[in-house]
Amino acid sequence: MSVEGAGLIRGFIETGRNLVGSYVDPRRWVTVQYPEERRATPENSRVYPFLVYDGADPEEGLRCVSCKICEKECPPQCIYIVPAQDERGRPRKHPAIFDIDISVCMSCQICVEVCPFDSIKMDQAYAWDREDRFGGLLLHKADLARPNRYYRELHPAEARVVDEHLARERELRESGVRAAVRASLPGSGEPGGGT
Amino acid sequence: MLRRLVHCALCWTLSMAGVAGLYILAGAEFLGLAQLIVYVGAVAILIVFAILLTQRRELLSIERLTAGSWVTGVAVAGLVAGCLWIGLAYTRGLGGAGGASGGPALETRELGELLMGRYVVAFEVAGLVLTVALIGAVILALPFEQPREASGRRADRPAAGEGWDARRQGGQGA
Amino acid sequence: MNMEGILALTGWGGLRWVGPVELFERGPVWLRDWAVGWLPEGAKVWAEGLIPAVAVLAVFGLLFGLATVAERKLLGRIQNRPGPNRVGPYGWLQFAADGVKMLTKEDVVPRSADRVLHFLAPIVMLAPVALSLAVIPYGRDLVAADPRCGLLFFFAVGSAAEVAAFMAGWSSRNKYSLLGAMRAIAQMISYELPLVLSALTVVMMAGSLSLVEIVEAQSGYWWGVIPRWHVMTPWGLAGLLLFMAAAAAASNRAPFDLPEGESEIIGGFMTEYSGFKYAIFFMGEYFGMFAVSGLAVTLFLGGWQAPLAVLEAAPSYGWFFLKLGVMIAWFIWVRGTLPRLRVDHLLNFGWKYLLPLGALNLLVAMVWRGLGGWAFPGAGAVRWLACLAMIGLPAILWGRLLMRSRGWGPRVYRYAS
Amino acid sequence: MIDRGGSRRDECEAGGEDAGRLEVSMGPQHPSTHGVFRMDVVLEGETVVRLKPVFGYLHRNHEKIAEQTTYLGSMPYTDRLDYFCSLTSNWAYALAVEKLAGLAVPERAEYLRVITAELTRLQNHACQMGFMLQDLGAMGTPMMYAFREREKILDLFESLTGSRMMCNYMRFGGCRADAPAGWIEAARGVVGDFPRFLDEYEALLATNEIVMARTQGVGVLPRDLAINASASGPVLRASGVGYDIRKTDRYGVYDRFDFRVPVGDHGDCYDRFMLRLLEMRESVKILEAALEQIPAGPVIDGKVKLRNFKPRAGEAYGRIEGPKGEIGFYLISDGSASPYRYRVRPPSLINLTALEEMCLGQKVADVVVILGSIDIVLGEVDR
Repeated sequence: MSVEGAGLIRGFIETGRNLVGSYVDPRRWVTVQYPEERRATPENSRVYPFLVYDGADPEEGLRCVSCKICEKECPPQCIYIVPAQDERGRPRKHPAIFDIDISVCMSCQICVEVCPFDSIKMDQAYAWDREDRFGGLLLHKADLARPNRYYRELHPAEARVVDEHLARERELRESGVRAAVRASLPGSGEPGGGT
Repeated sequence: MLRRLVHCALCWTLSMAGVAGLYILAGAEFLGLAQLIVYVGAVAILIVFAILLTQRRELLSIERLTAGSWVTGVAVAGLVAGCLWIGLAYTRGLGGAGGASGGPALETRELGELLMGRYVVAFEVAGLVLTVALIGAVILALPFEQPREASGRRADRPAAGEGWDARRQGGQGA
Repeated sequence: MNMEGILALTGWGGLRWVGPVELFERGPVWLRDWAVGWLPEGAKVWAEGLIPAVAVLAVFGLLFGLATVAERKLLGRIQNRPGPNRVGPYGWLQFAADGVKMLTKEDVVPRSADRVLHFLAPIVMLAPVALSLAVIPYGRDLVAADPRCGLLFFFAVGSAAEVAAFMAGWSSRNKYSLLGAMRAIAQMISYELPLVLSALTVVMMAGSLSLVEIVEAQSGYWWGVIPRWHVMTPWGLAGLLLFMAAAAAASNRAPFDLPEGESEIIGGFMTEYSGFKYAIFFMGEYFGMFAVSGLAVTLFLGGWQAPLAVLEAAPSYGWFFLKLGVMIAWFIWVRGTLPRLRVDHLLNFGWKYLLPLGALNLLVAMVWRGLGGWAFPGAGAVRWLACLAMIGLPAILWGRLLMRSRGWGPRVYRYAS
Repeated sequence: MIDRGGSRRDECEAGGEDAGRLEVSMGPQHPSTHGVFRMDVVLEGETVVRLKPVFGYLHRNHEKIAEQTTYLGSMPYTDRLDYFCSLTSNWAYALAVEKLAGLAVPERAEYLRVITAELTRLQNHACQMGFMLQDLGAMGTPMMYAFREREKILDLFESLTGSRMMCNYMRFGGCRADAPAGWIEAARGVVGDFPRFLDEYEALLATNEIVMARTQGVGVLPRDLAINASASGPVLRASGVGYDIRKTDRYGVYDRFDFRVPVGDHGDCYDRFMLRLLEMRESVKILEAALEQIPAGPVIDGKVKLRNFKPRAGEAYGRIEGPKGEIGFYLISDGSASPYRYRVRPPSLINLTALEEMCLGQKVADVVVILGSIDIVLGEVDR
């Protein structure tokens, strides 16, 4: 049988313990002082998509072949792609326009999962404050292009799998057995996901 | 002129505070402060509370001020002023009893002793009357039946056997 | 404080050597006398009133600023976060930034509001509270005004806060404001009684309404160690607890902050206030908290008296403000811990619990005085415990009865098979 | 809202204008409505005599969007139904599609689903209690404690799924990604620490006299009404019905864990509050067992296509015991890439239907507590 008022006193003890504990017990301390302190994002963390390019040229090295699968699968329809054309007006396997409206994007990663060419990946940069709320959040091809090196830094484990997979594919393509590659591709579009 | 009842009540409060100030200036510190507590702290609040609880709009503002009411007002004010003037003029020794210059008109202790000694019967009778009034007010304010929330809930709440659907159909049928 | 160091001006013209203890203790008074001395005769009487008033307002104005920061920091710590830490060293200048923000904010008045009352309400709220700070003795001879009925003065001017709450709530033309005003008035009236009743106990024992005399009645030590503060007696202890509960309600502090209960009625009577008017309300609220805390310190915690004879070297106002700080910290702690009461619980608590116990405490104080004649060995302890039992047991049993009669209590839960 | 007969309402409306009534619109900018939600409350003094919930401010056309988009494309939208418990919504939707398409889920994925769902339950219940105490006026302290623990669980979610709230983790036939290295150990640590938080919460609140006075006997939902209003989750169990889909459906691998279902007897806010506390203790037991038993293996059925996923024509209803109650998805497929009909059974909305019944006769201050005790998320109510 408890005495009336004991519950209140227990509460006071608990908050008092937290008051003192916040100085000594790091487990009670979960906030970080944001602009000075930044918590490292875990490898799986995702914010908005970016486009991977190989080599040094962010324009020519883009892996994107403008197949428009991501544009089609994107649930909020925030991707806009126009394929490039060569001088004779035939479509090239390269995007002329690749826009992502990140004010619409909901960071669901489905574009990454469905991309058969490993050309679109998730970025971890989250500070997207812009003065212009319309144009500033509409990212164009040049804003989106990131070197493969960047991808490897962000998602090392995933990138290793992707790089191996791409190397194998290139090997097979060079030896002319392209069809075999397609068959060996897993059903899941995303080769990553750790081990 | 003030047409809003609330403004009138607040002005009344202000004048009561002024009276308290007069008492204090006259050296009756205790009386002045008691006046402040009783009239500003309690009676004025009672009045404004009553106004808050009054829902009838027409009571809350005085719509028409006729010439007659002006005349009456001025007449009443003149009457009061005249009475005060006569009273003041024929009272001698207001300053002699104490006043701002002299010592306290009445020490708090003396006041207490008077109330508890010489005037104890009057004091207690007044207290009794007020208590009776208080109890009477409580009895008047008590609802005769169960409070609405209790009875209302019980009436509409389905009994153990009765269910949501039964009540719903009943409600629609009615 | 005098800049001459140890060689100090003691009053007008009198230069003499004084020790640091005396310098700090008497410094403020000398400073006042020195400043008054410059003035012509006619102005002296005004200056003697004005200088302390300005000093009190300045000190409490600063304290208000610091208390808002301290409150946020302490609440933050209770909630495992740092609280304000950006403006100034460790965030202690946050109040300045807040002040600038408040001052530069747009002053929004609802179109259908009663503009005059809406404007007057914050002033009516702040002025009496500031007045009530005048009668509290902050140190030896440090009191702005010492009327014979100091305590009565305190409660008398405090009653204007109810009018202010009504004015604010009614003039805003907002339903939440109206609800808040009704709550505020009901609450302030209900809690004035237990507040006065617990203070009355002290008045009865000290035999004076003057706060200076009440503090002086608490000087000295039992056996040279235990200060003769009222809180060291059973009735004083109970009185302090009752007083603090009622004071929290009277100053609208948690857990009795219903008049502005932001989760229920947005901001109560302050809903429609913004900018500087809001800041003044806020200030009035904090000043009210300081005033009742200062009164609690004066009535029960020995005012400016030092807790030990050896500590009397420290300036008396230092002790007062230390105790005031403890009181404020307590209020903040309560705010960080307890949920809010409901309006009917609040009234029940005031009328059915605090008021009877306050009356009982008056009786206990009388018994305490009556038992003062006991002279057998251990009489002190027996007297102490008897009186404590007289107030403590009814408090617990009555509380239990009130809780149980409504079926409130811990529950045991079953599990589905 | 459900029409519950005329008598009291007619009586209220017949009261006329000077019956001392005050009509207050609580919301949609009210601080305690947990989102954009409005209650038109009629007060007599401070007593509620009528209450009309008004919602739809956050309606985003979820169900119709889902009928336009692919099955997979709806998955991230389910995150945004109940943004506190995206993983359970994910699971319920995945379960519905798996039933529709006849897919099996690998065992490791089932365990991951149980683990994430129970972690979701922990953080949801903790925060719900914090919000409710906030509504009681507890100045944010319990809420901050809840958020402190929630942060740890959200960190786990982030390293597992990539996002803290909008997890988008479940896929048809499994889970999107396996747990990264060290995740299970980290989860074990968080779960191991959790009872400490529960003890703290219990000490702070469970026997607090003010909490008891404010919540006991307030907002009573009688057993019959709870059943007839189709309430579910803690709201139903607090009214004395020991119904838990984890026990009745035994979906996933819940039959492998030993846990109990706490039941309340009074159906008031305090019961709803305490049941969540007790449920969290049971969830900790489930989590400890699941983290112990989790087998190795794939986390997704590799044969399931991501693109051009077209289940055969038919209909299916998948439901799970979400933290707020039964969250279910009803799908009709016509064999195309998007569902012909897509319907969510949101526990928040259905528990909310009994709100007026719980609030009548209570004080206006109780309304926000009762609303808090139901535990709604407007994203799910309005969809």
